[in-house]
Amino acid sequence: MQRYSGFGLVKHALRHHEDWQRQWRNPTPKPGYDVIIVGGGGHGLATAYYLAKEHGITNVAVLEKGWLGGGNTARNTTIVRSNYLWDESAALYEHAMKHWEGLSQELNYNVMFSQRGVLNLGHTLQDMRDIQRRVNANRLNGIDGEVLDAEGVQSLVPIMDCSKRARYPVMGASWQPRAGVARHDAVAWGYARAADALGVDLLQNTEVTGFKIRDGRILGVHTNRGDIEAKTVGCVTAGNSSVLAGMAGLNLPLESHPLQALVSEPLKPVLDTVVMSNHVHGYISQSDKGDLVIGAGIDGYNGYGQRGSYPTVEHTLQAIVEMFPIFSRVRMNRQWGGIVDTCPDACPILSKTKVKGLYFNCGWGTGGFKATPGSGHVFAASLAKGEMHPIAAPFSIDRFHSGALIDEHGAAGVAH
Amino acid sequence: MSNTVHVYDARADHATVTAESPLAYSFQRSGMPAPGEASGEESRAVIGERAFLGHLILRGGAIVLDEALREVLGIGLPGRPNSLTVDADGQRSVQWLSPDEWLLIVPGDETFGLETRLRAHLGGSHVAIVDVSAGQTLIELSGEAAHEVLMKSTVYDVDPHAFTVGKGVTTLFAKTSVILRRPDESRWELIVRRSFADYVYRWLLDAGAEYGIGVVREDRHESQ
Amino acid sequence: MFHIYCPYCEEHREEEEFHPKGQAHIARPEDPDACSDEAWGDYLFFRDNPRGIHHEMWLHAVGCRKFFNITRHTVSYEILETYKMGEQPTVGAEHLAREEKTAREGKTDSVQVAEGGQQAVGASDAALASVKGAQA
Amino acid sequence: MSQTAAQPNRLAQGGQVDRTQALTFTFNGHSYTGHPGDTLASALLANGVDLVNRSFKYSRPRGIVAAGAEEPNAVVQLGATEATQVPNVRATQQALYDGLVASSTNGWPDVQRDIMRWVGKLGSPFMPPGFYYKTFMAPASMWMTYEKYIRKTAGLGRSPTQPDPDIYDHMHRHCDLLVVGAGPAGLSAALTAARAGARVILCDEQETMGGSLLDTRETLDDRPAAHWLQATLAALAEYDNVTLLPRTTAHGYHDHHFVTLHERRTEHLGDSAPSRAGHRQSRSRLHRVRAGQVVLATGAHERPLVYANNDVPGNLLAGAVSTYIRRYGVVPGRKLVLSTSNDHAYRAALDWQEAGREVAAIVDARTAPEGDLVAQAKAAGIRVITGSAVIEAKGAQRVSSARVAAIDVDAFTVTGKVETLECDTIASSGGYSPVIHLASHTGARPVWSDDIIGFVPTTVAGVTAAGGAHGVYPLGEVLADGVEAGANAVTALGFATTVNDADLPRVAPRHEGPACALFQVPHEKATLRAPKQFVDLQNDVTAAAIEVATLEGFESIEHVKRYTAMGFGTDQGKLGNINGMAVAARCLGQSIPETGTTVFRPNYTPVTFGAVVGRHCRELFDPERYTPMQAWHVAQGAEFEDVGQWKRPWYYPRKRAGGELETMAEAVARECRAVREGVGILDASTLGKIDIQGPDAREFLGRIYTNKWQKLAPGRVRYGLMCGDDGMVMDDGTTSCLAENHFLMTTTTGNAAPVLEWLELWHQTEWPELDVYFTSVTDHWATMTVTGPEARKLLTDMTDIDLDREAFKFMDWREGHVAGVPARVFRISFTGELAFEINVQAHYAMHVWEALFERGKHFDLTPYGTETMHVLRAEKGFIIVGQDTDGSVTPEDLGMHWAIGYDKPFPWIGKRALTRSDTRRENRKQLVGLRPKDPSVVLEEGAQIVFDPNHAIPMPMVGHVTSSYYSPTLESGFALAVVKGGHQRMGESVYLPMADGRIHEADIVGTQFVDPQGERQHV
Repeated sequence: MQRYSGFGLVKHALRHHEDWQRQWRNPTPKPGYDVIIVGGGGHGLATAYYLAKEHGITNVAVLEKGWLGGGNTARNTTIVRSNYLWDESAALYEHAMKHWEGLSQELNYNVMFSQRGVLNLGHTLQDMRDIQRRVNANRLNGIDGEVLDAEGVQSLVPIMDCSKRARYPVMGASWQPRAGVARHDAVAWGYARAADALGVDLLQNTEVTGFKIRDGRILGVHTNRGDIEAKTVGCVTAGNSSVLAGMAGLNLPLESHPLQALVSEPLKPVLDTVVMSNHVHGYISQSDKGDLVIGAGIDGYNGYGQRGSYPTVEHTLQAIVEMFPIFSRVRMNRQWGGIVDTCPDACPILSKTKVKGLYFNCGWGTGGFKATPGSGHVFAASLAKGEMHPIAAPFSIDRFHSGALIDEHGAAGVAH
Repeated sequence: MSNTVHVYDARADHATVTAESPLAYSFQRSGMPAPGEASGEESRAVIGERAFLGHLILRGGAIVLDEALREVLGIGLPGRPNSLTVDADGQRSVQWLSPDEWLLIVPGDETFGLETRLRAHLGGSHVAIVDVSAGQTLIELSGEAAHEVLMKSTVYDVDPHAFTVGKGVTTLFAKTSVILRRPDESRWELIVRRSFADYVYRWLLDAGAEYGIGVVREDRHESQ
Repeated sequence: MFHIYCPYCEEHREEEEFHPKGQAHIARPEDPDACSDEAWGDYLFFRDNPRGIHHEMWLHAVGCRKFFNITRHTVSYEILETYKMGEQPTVGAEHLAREEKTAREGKTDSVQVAEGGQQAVGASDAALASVKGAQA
Repeated sequence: MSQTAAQPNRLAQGGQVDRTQALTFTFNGHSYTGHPGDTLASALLANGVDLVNRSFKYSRPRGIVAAGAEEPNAVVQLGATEATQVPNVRATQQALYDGLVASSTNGWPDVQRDIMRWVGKLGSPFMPPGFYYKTFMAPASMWMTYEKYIRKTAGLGRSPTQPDPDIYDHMHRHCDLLVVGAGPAGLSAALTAARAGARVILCDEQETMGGSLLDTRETLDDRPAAHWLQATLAALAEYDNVTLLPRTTAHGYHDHHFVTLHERRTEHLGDSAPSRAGHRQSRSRLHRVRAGQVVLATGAHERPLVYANNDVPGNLLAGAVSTYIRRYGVVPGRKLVLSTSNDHAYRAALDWQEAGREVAAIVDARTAPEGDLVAQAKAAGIRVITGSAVIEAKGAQRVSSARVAAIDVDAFTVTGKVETLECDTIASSGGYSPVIHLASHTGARPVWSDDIIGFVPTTVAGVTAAGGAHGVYPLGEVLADGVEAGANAVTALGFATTVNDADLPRVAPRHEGPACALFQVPHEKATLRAPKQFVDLQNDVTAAAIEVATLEGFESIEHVKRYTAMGFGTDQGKLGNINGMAVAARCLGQSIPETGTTVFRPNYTPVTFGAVVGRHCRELFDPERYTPMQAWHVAQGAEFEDVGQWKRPWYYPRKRAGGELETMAEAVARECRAVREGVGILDASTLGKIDIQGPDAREFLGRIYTNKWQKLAPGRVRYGLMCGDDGMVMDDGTTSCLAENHFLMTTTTGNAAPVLEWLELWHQTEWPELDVYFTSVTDHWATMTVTGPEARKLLTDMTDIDLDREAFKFMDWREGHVAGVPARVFRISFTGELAFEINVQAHYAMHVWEALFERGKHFDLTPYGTETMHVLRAEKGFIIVGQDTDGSVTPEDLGMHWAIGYDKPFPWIGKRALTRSDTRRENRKQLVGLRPKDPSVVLEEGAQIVFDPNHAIPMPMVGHVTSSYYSPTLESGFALAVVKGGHQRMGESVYLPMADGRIHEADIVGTQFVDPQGERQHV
């Protein structure tokens, strides 16, 4: 792998950038692999990378029907935080957070993980109780965070209206300083390049059309480029997981919903942290390029159309202008939608299935991006060992029958 | 009257008890610009509250309710969705709200008598009649720009050619719901929930500002 | 934003008046006590999530307050029919097949679509699952 | 014509500006003049301002390129005051007004002397695409510092720092046909539909309707096109079924023909919307249009050619040159070279020459151009160089010459000797891209057409493209296409139309020769070594960058776009995307359709947040719901708590002796004591109230509540607990039996609407056979709770109801009068004290409330708010759903087995879930009371509970505090909490480690702290 550095850039500049290497190969599919990962988004690519890196399993293919990182990885608002309420999810997201710190160096790819801090605002007494509960739990779980009052919020974000004038005045917030944002595309590309360098075959434009299953055991997949064999298959296809599960005769407790986001035109730096509000329902950060990146909520209906309904965007901008009246004259450049697979308890599924050797990693709902490294890491370990990693174990499909849900609606209720 | 239901005349004697309309606080707080006052020109939109009317919700089968209503009130139940029937002197109306729900509006002091007589006619039929008079109020809207004020406020098609006289719908109004109806060529009526009335009033003043919206005062002592 | 025909109001209304309420035709088990934990979990949490024809329940929340059903395509968002509570859909799997053909011809985005015939298990079940609501 | 001296590029005549009026404006601190009818861009060009901005990445000087929405460079900061700043305004779309103040968004200390240009110049070789992914990684700790500087150099304009002085609004519109674009196609479509009687909306983004007719050289009925245009607009204005919306951009196309239009109502008048007739008007208005059919007559955007240094000021689109000359009377230079791949662009040279300026040459990539315009140019004596192109522009801050050479388009090589032509302006045209954005907003993918060398929209039911929007360019065909589109659209809606060709104006036939497909122009040097050839001017994306991206394995066009940032600017790639795809296709050795297609998402052009928000801001952001006693609470100086949309009095601080207000703790302590020792009153009107009637009402209640309802007699009240079918508590409240078939249910304030919907859901979908009706009466009844040991005494003389404790027992209700008003009075208690809940029609609430206070003077009747209510109920162990529960708590977890009808015949909602393995699990978190060892401690709500405070992090947590207060009655802090296996742990100690390092210790106790036998409420 060609190593990236400032010095390398100078060398390439002198050669007119004529000899840059491919960041990943474009291989032809082999007849079989040790492990097949279905889905070339951030989670799938991370899984492949950790399989090769940590478990020495390099005979791995990632099958992607379109282009790498083209699903929700390319469509989210890039927030990274780990201040989840319940022990199980806190462990999972903090595991991811630890990988985020140092990820650029590990991958030799600058994923621009910017630890600028995330504020979750509280506007009611109950919001503040929930915030205290969550931050107290975070602290005892070893996750950074503090509870701020309105003044504390105001001093962090001077441009926000924290006055009593607001319809729902800001009463305080939870503040996680280690949280922040990252460059979404770079995460996919960085994992892709590193996985490729370790020998993983990244097969783009390769669409899984069915599974080869015999006697309850996975043997491989059918694709538009022919059959490919593997005794271990991990499906990491976000919004399309139900469709894929259906091909294996499985049913998942998922609904795929549109999740919308939008950006303003690029502005000079004006907002230095990430601000999220469940109550007035909007969240906002400013990208390095200067766009205000704004997330809306999910639409209530099922949809695979990568678009949602206009009122959702309207409500979001109402919330943003309520919090930031100075943005009224700023202009909205572009909006888009992703397809998020939501679970009834707002927590993901990392699970074995009734089909031996077939695993699913899905149900991340609105919060998958931030988990990318952790999800890939524990999923890779689970595929490698044939047993779910202890951090992944509570996220089994079984919980929907036993009733042992991990109800994170409080922590994940707003899309992010 | 069936004793299986608690039929209760909770209307007080307005001669001895001070009644406050749902918009009383709003008039005091946000003011009541008289028509023509704001812009110096004639108001192109005018609103006014018609307070203390009797509002009854009727639930049940259309056929039995229609029969009873014809007997008791002399007007039939509108059977078509989104339609409104008004009696000859314009004081009593009944509006379709859903396949088994109608809104009856009558002069306030007729409310209990009407409910009693309806129940008597309906006998043992499975119906519900609920007095919601104090839970909502009626705002009249008129003027040449009335439908423009509505276009700013509701997603429903209020083009006077599309929203013809005799139509009535439940729909969104800004961020609340209203019952919107057109009893005659010159007027629209908005029926709003009491707790949202202040919001609707402030919205109307704001949305109507460019038409020089004015508010007409109702005779507060007339209780009908 | 959808334009939805309310079968009770008998006219099209804006989506903002409605709330989606998930998959249609979910019947509560007659005898819950006789249900296994698995059956009860299925009833509570497991829903069809088809990429294609979906039967779903909506509420005309700001309107007649009636629940009713919609058959809708989850990619094109086209509403194929609306029908009252207690009625059965008339549009189902054959539309799915037709729409998928359209999708393969590039009219919708390229996210993968279940194709029949190639796999050991799968697409036909998925197609069936998407109209299972009709039997419930 | 005194202005012309000051405006060196303004022609003495021609165009549609009003030269009799001068408008003064300021750009980058310099004062200029222009005229009504100008855009900021045309006025800048008239004044000879070449340099309008610095580019984003390389800080290169940039000038105006286009005349419309596709402009990438002339993006300016607008606004004379801080509050009226608007970032990133396209000068080509901003009408000039007197006093306009604008400045470049980049460049320090100014756009001329910009310091960053040195960084750009020296650094650009080291800034290939994605360079930031490859560096700034060491040392890791420095990234946040690097990022700070990266952010500073990025961005365009700046946000205002003060709130917007303007207002915005919405109009909801409905029509049969929406026509987007009022050029020849849109006008004829609208006219056709209007004649058929359809409701038509015609919108156009420009200051003036007319589209290409505003600057065309062609005639209609042998007269200048303006005549037909004015007549047609006048005719349309006559129809009352037509709405004309100029200055209105259709920016978003949503499902089922819902289209959003942004009307700029006052942006041509000033920074801030002027008031009119004494009232404010909205600065802009967003029209939310539901259309039956849509005709997209959005025209086409010209594509520039991609050649070296094509970004130096003085490089313009050919069509823009014509527009500036013919529409604004401005020639943006002295000497022109035109580089083209098609006939149509020739008009720029003809217009230029007719304006009296010199045309150095027309350079045509085709070897044998042959259309009428070509002949005209030759006849006019203009030199036409065929088979060639401008391969490079020369000049620093303005074009000084063009390097022209013969090229082989297919081989992508320069084949001839380079000739340098002196000039100050290079106009280029690489053909036209239909404006298909709106057609693909709902997911339809455009398809490539070799015939028109561009993408055309695919068919979407109900949407018809007309004219240039689908590649029909000759004027006569465009007009006919519009008529057909309009007729087809309204016919589909059932209107009868008569299409009569005689209606169409006569257009002189014109022969146009075929265009050639040229995107990137070859250079003598290979792309990676040639001077920069810009594809996306706003994001500084070059052909070389695209080539590098493909070298690095970015092969999907989506990857190329993302890696290079092509098309991510505020122009969203209107000029560059097709050229970029062509460059990528060339590098990958494939065709454009093989390389991919391009989809668009809203918005077509950016839209002000304020306009999207409309009136839903400030005081109207969200409804405030008031009880009938709101005026009284405000007058008493109550502090309010937001509960859902309701404003509820939180507490009533009184003035202390010194005149200062009580603290919240003081006020709450006083209010608590009043209730426990005297009498207090609460406005409980916000509680949800549902009237339930029908012979099956009782059966229904039994199914929906966990407890039993069969034996509740008229006159009696019962507490009920409601679960979801997952067994988790979702609401609670009392329900009264008003008569055998008649009940009044109460719900929590926040759940009033959800509970009513819940009842309807089960009734409508599962149990339609039950005869029962539900009606919300929340707003009809005002509720006031009079509670405390003195409550009976206070009420005795005010009511005709027998208040005797035997005649009117706890959990009874009675009908009668209070203060002369018919009332239902309920003997229920949420405080644990003697309590009467009085319900009267809301009209009389203030009458009764004030009467109670009049009478209450003798008892020091104390109003109390929600905080005191919470303390008092917690002292009694009464839960608040949503505070003591969180969706994961069963009735059993709450210790409320007494409210569970395990043996009810119907399997009620929630029952089955209580026997799932996880709900049967021991060690579930269960509701208990906590008494801090130190009575002065009030535990933090949300504090986590542990058994072993010395355990290492992560420390196992066993529960948390749900409610915690100081009790003036107990003179101690106390709390409700959930603790694992808590019901079996009475008397055990738990620990609460806090953020400040303190560890509180508390005992697990029962949940009833005051009057555990419940005697006080029975007195």
